Amino acid sequence: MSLVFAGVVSHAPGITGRAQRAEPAARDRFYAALDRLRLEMEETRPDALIVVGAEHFANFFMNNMPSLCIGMSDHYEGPIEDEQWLAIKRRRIPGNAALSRVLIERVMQSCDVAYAEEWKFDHGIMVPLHFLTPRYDLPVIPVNINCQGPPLIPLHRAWAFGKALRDACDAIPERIALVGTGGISHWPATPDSGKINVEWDQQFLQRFLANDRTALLGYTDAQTHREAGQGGFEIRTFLSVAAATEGQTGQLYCYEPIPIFAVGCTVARMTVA
Amino acid sequence: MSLVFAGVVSHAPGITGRAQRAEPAARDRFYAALDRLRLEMEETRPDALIVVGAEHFANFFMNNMPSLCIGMSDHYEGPIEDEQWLAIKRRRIPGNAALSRVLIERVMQSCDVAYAEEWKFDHGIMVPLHFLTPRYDLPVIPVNINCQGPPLIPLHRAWAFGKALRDACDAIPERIALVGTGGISHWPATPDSGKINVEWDQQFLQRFLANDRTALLGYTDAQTHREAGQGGFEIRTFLSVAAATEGQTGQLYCYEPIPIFAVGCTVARMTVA
Amino acid sequence: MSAWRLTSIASPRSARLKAPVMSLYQVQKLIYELNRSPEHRQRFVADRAAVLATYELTAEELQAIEQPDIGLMYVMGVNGQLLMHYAALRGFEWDAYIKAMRDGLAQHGAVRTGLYVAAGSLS
Amino acid sequence: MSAWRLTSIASPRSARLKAPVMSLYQVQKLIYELNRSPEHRQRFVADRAAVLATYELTAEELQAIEQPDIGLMYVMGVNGQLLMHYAALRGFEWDAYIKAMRDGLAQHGAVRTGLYVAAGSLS
Ligand SMILES: [Fe+3]
Ligand SMILES: [Fe+3]
Repeated sequence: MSLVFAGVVSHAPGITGRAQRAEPAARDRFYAALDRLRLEMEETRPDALIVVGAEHFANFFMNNMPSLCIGMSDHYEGPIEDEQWLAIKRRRIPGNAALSRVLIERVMQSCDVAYAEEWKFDHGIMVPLHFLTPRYDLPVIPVNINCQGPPLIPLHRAWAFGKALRDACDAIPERIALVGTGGISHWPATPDSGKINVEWDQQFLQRFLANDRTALLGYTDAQTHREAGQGGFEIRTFLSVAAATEGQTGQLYCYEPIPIFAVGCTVARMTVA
Repeated sequence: MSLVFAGVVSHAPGITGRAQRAEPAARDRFYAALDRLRLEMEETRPDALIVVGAEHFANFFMNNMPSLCIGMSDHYEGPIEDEQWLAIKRRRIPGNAALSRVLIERVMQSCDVAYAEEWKFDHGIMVPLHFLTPRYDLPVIPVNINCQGPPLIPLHRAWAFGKALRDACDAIPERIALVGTGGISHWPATPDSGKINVEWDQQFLQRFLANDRTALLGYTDAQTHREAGQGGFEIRTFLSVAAATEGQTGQLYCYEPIPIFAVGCTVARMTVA
Repeated sequence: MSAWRLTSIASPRSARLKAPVMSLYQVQKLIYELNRSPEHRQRFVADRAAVLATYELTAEELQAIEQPDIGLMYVMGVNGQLLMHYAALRGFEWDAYIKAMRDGLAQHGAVRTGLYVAAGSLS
Repeated sequence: MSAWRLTSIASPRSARLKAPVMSLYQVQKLIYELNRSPEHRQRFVADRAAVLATYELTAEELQAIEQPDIGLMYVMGVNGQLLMHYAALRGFEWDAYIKAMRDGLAQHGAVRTGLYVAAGSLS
C-alpha cells in the first residue's frame, strides 16, 4: 500500500483570480474545506503528490495533443498565466524525475502515456497546489488527461489509466498522494461562464463518492456536453481517482456553487484501501 | 475488409542522401524491390496510406514525447532535414483530416494516442514516400511509435496498437494501405554507423514473416539494444504491422546489408486476410 | 482543425476525401504561442503585423485579431481557454471579456464550429 | 533528463529524492529547435551567443556547442539523431562527422549518459 491519500478538488482560475468577487461565506467554506484536505493529506506523510489535471492548452496543443501525459522532471514552473490575472506568483515547483520515470514505465504496461521533461503549469494545477502545498515543499508529479480538444479518450480508458496509476503507486516504496482536479458541470470561458447545473453535479458526486463504476462509465460525452457543458469533459480526472480507489467510497467536504468562480466548488476525499 | 495492403520498408536517410556511395548492384536490387512494393500497393487501389514510423525528434521532443501519435491534417510537410543532405526536395504531402479523425476515435477505444494537426515529416516517413508514392498523389496518414527516447512502450502495447489500427481500418469503407518502417538492427548516428547484425536481422525477419507473435513479443529492449543497437528499438513498427495482419504471413522482397545506408535494407509484404 | 463532433458521423467516403483546409488552427496556434512565450508577446506588442505575417490567416481572422474583435473570434470557434488569455492580453477585464462574447453572438450569429456551437442554448 | 536505463533499477527511496538536475536536456532542446525552424537557424548563425543565452547550459556544454566539439557532445550523451543535424549545420560532411565522434571517444572517454553508454563495445 503505497497510495496513501486520494482526493478531488476544483481548479477554476476564478478561485484565486476573482476571489474578492465571490460571496464571502460560500468562498470561505470552500477555502476551509481545501485547508482541511491539505491537513489530512499532510497527516498521511506523502513523499510526492500526483496531480491528475486537465490542462488548457498551456503545454499541449493540437500539434501534438497527448491523451495522457506524465511529467518527468525535477522541477516545473507555474503559473503560465499572467500572475495578476490568476493572483498566484510565478515560481519553481519541485518534481522528482526518477520517481516519475518508475511510475511511467509501470503505467506504460497498459496505458500509452506521453512523458514531459518540462511543463509550465496552468491554473489547472497551480490552483490546487496553491491550497494543498502552499509552501511548495512536496514534489509534484503532474499528470494530464486531455479533456479540452477532441478527439478525447473514452471514459473507460480514463478508468484504465486510474487503475494503472494505482498499480504503479503500489509497486513502489514511496508514499504517494493522488489528487484529481476538474469539472464538474461548467461552461468556462464562454458567455455561459457562471452557469452551474447543480442537480447534475449532485448526482455525479453521489455516484463518484459511492464509487459506482457502472454509473460513472455510463456517461456519454454527448450527454455531458449537453447537460454539463464542455467543462464537464473534465470528469475524466474524477474517474481516474475513482478507479485508483476502486472498491472504496468517499466523503464530500464541500460543494458550493460559486458563479463568479464558474464552477460548483468541490472538495472530496476518497478512502484508500 | 478495408485494409487492402500491408508491408514494411527501411527508412535510413542514407538510402537517398548517400545513394551514390552504395555498392551499385545491392542498391539497385533494393530500389527495385521498393518499386515492386509500390506497384503492388497501387494495384490494391488504396484511398490512403498509413505509414507507421519512428521519427527522430523532428516533431516530438522530450517536452511532450507521445508513445503513440496519429496525424490529423489535410496536408503535411517534409522533409524537415536539409534537402541536399537527404536528397529529397521539400514539399507538401496530402493528408485527410476527416479520415484520420475517424481512425483516431476508433483506435482510442483501446490505445491512448496523441493526435497532431501538423507534422513535419523527417526521413523516417519521407524516404518511404519517396519510393512508394513518388507522385505524392495518395493521402498519407502519419503514425508514430516512439522508438527513440526512453521510456518506450513495451512490445505488447505496440502489438495492441497494430490490432487497434487494423480494427479501425476494418470499420470504415475506405481502402487503406499500411506500411511500417523502422529497424532492423542498426546503430544510426553513432560511431558504429554501418554496423549491421545480419544474423540477428535474418532471425527477426523469419519470425516477422511467419507472424510468430510469441517469438516477436519475446524480444526485450535490453537484449535488442545489446545485439541490434538502439536502432533496433524500431522493431515496434514491424510488430504493429504483424499485429495488423495477425494470422497471416509475409514475403521478403529484399534484404541487403548496405553499410553506407547504415541498415540491412528491407522490403517485405504481408498478406492481408 | 476539423469541426467538433461528439461522435464521428459515418460520412460517405467521397465526403472525407475533400475536407476543407481550415485556418482556425492557425489563429489558435498564434494565441497558444503568445501564451507560452513572453518574448513572443513582446514581439507581438512591438510589431503585430510582422508576427501575424508568420501565420496563415484569412482576411477576416486577421482583422478580428488586430482590432481585436473578441466576439467575432468566439463566433469563429476559437477555444475559450485560448481566447480568454488573448482578451486579457489586449486589456479586457473579466466582465468586458464576457460581454464581448455575448455581443459577438448578437452581432455575428451562432458559433460556427468547435465546442461551442451548441453552447448558449441552455442559458 | 534522467540517464538511460533499460529497466528501472528499484533504487531506494532516498536515492530518488535527490536526482541531479541535468542540462543535457537543454543542449538537445537547442538542437531540436534549430532543426525545426529556419528562422532559429538564421538567428543562431547571425548571433550565436544571443541564442545560446536563452538555454541553461554548463560552461562545458557552451564550449562544446560553440567550437563545435561534436565528439565531446557525443560523449556528453547528446542523442545522435539530433547531433547528426547539428554537425551538418556546422559544416561536417558525413565521414568527418563519424570521425569526430570516434575522436571524441578517444579524447574524452566513454559516453557518459544516454543511449550510447554501451555502444561501441560490439565494434
Ligand atoms: Fe479546467
Ligand atoms: Fe529510424
